[in-house]
Amino acid sequence: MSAPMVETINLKKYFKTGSGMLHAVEDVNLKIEKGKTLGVVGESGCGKSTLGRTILRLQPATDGQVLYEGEDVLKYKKKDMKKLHLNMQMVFQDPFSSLDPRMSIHNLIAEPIEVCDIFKTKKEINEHVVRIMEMCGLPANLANLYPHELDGGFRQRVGLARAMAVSPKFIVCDEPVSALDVSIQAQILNLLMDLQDERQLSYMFITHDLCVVKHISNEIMVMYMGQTVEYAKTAELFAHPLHPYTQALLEAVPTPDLSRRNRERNTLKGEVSNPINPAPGCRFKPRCRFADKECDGECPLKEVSPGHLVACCKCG
Amino acid sequence: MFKRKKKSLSEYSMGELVMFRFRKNKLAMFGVFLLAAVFLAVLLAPVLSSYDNVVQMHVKDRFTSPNGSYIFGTDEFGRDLFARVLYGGRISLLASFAIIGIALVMGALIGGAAGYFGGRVDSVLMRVVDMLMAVPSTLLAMAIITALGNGVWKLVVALAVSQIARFSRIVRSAVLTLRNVEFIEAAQCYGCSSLRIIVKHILPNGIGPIIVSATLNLGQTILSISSMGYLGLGVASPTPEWGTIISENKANIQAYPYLGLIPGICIALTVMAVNFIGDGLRDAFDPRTKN
Amino acid sequence: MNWVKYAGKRLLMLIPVIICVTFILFLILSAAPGNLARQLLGQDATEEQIEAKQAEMGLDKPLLVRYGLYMRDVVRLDFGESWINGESVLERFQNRLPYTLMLSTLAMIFAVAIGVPLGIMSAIRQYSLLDYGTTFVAILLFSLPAFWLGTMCQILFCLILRWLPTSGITGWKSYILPTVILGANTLASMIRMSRTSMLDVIRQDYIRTARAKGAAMQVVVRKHALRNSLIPIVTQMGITFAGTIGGAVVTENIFTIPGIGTMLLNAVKSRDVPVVLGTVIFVTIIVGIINLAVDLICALIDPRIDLAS
Amino acid sequence: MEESKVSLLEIDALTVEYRTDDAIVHAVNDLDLRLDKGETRGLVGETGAGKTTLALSVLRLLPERVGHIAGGSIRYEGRELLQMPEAEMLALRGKRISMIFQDPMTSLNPTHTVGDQILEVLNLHFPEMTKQQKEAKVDEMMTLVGIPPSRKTDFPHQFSGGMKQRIVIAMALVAEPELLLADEPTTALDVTIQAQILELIRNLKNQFHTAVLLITHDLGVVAEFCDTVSVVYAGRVVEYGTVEAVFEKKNNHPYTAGLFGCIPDLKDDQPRLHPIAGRMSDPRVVHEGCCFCDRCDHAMERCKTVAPAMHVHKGHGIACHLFENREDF
Repeated sequence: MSAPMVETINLKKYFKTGSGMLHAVEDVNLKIEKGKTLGVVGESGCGKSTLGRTILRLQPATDGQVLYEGEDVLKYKKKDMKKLHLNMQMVFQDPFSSLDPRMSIHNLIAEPIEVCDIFKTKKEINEHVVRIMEMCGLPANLANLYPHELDGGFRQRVGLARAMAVSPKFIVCDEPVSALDVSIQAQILNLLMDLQDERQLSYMFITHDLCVVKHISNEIMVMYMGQTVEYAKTAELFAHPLHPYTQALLEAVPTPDLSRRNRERNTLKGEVSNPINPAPGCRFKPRCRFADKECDGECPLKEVSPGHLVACCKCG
Repeated sequence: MFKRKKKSLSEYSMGELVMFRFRKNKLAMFGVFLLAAVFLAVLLAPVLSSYDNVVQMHVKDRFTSPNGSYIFGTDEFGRDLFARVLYGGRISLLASFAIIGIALVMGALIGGAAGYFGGRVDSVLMRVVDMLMAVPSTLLAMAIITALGNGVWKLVVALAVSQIARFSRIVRSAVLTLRNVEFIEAAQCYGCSSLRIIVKHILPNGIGPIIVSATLNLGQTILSISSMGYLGLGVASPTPEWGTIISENKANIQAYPYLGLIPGICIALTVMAVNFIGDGLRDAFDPRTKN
Repeated sequence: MNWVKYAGKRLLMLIPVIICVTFILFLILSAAPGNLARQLLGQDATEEQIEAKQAEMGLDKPLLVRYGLYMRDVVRLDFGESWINGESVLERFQNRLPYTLMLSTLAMIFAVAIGVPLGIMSAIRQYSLLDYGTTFVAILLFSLPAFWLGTMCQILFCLILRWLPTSGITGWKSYILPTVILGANTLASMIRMSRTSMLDVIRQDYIRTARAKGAAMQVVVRKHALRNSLIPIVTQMGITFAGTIGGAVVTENIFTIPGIGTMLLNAVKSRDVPVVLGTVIFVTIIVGIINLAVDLICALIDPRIDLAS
Repeated sequence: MEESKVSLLEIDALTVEYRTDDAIVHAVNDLDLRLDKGETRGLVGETGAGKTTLALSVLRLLPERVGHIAGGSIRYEGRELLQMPEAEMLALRGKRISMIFQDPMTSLNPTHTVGDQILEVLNLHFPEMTKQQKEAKVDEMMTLVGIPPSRKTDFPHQFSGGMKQRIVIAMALVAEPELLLADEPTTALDVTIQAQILELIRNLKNQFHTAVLLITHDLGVVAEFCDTVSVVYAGRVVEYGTVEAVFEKKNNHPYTAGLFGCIPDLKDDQPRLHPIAGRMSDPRVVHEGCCFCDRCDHAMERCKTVAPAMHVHKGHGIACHLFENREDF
């Protein structure tokens, strides 16, 4: 196996709040190979978006490392940051608020190229914008329109085109399809996969939707209250979900599938709370039906079968 | 679907859309028309009447009611009210714009820095702003006048300073609402500098509410200026100003109502025009407030 | 008692505000151009007289020392004497405060009692004749200068019609016109605020929920919308009250009411620094207390506000 | 389905428009819908399909001045709702027909305690009950939705999103209505909470024999929760039937089939999804033919000019020319 494209080592992100330290991301270790997709799944507030933003240095990390092709990007000085911007980009969730409403589609896509000084002349920039738009399935006649004139699907294509404009090798996709209707969602997912095949892109795909993540990912990381609870190859995870939380998630997903219609449901009780000054031990314990005294101790992520990691002292 | 055959409503840029909605607002357009008329009259004051008429006393023509030669009549010294109102308007309007301009620039610097940089910068600056806000602005202005003494430009400074805190707040909240919007994060993602983000993204998007409150405050500032003039602070006689014109004629209004009505209506119409424009801009920038 | 603790904390926080405000004002007032003593004594005063006057006023000492001395006196509730007539600032203030407070409170009650119902009604009957009429009145009142309105009304009602006393305070009738004039601008802002607030609230989801429960629109407005729409209105009331005290300067001047406004105006004109300084401190404290009261009322209306944090 | 029987809710040829300054938006066009007592029907469609408008029309709570019912009829137990005096409508809303809105965060009044908000329904519709009886009923209802009655003096902001939706459900069902309109009740919630809420609605509707019209964009929710389903596109029902018939995925309207193709499957691997081409049709344009024809792979010349009729076979209706004269679905 070659060296991973992106890797994090014990990445931590804490926020100070009125009532204590919020452990939004706790000791996350992940590896993403070239041309592969890591799906990050979890419910709202589990720290998945914060993780993506911390990797891209949109928020300062509390501790840990983010390696891009072996280099720690968190140690980059201001002058090195361009390397990060050229290689690592992001696609945002909300196709409405992620595009500056006062810029035309052309300018939105051209701005990263200008800022990063990729081309010298206006002509080159314009040609590049046209290329990128075509690549992302945007008709050329949209170039002079403004975001509010487009529907969600086209806007999300513009968001993707803006990220693609600097030809990055790694893209963090933060719930890029959850604000879209299903028919549009499928178009965007296909586009993402086509681009990946063409250009050997690596994705970190953040979502709460298990169907989507299964479709697009090679590996999946399940997060709960800032921690990784399970990490495995996609097929393996769906075939043998080990962590009780992963199992509950899989059981809860409604699917348009008659065979699951009359299954026995073990609905998860309780709700997620904020990981503010969390006690050591399993954070899922209060909602877990298997929990007992043993779960108060440390529950590190351990490898139960090759490439399948679980943080639960009840399994493996 | 996307061909530009003829411009339908959905094919305007945000700026054009704002102008479109503004132009559709009849009251706002009336305000623009009115204010333009006032401006034109005031600008053309030297053409319409000469400055000599402002101070020249035609003792014979004391208390002449409005007629052909004296459009607005004359006061107790036989001075031409029309000339005084025109030249007075120059001072009132110029001073008001200067006040709003100063307060806006200072407020934008303070509020912008506080909102964009956040953290310690924000808390220190906002502490100061809170201090200033604790004193009613009229009182603050009067205290500053006590120190500086009388004079138009001293009055401008006093009233501008008393408004800085308010504008800082407005700018800060405009910046704060944009600070965490995803397109700002996207700009950081491809390495936009702070300056470029402020100039290219935050300013064009945040300017709407700031312009609106500046306009609405302009109306109140015109009132403040003339109130101060009326109270004898700021502009000294014989220099005319809308407020001083009313106060110097106060004793004669009962007998000669036009001396009070004309300058009063001038102030009211100007302020109303500005308020119409402000309301129109508010609805145009944020159509949700209307319906 | 959460709110007692909160009120105490807020009042304590007024102290640093007062200290800073006085310091800034002290700086500004000391930076005043021209020799104040000469100005006070007139052109033909001798150098000795001026020096003696300066020593009397304490102007010969360095700024910080003067500030320290002043604050020491303030703590002892001694706000100094007027430079013009030597009267105690505190005493004068105490004599004049009731008039201004009475006037401001009446104006506020006038504005709220008329403006809030009107604004709310016009929001509920949006696009009705009432709505257009009310909005027009609000715009008109917002655009009319108070000093002009006051002067004209005084001439009409007091001099021509002789319904009301012209000036001074000679009984309850003396308050009618000043109240209306001082309250006019506040009335306009109350109408606008109530209307906007109510329009905003009746568009909320929970209003639709309440209607889906089977409550008639009037009931929904009374039980659900009113209370929620009051929150921004009360906040606005606090802001305008401070403005009303400022506006009292004009109104008191027109109707020659012996309140703080006329006192301050005279002090500003004669550059009577101790009086100006004292008045600003007093009014800042009063406004601080009003804002505190407003916040407490808001907490009472809105359960989401937690005074403890 | 016996056509002669009077259903609980019958909507015929309903047409609703939003008239704004700029344009007329045709939100619901010629829509038909039936709902029987105790039935759970899923109303499925994408953004702008007119689902919420339909529910608001039933309660006659369309936004004033803007929303207009341009035609059709809505009958509840055989009585026409569109002509009913407002006073009678008031007695119906909240007692016989109640509604759950999408966003639990904003659908509760922030300045009233949750207990009072549930109690209000009883105060409005059951004046004969004593105060104690009402209080007891509120406690019972809160227990049923899984919130300790001791929290009834708390305010909405003290609850999480899932808990708020439980309170909204308690409010909607405390009068034991015959019909519940649930407008995307779980869209704003996380997956595990969504499962809790759906289970709760399922249990309560069985307990109170309430018919449910579940409005959703999620075909998965329909498959797991509903008995019957109506698929709406551009304000029209394009397909209806039992969940079994529709989700068998053998005979479907091209739009429904397209929706199925867009959803990644949890069980099978598919390399690519099959999205529906194009975009949602513009609701400001009135269609002469089939509203789906410009996105449809099977569109024929006729589709552009002739609106397809609903072809029904064994209670499974499909509005598409492809199914004309077919007896085998």
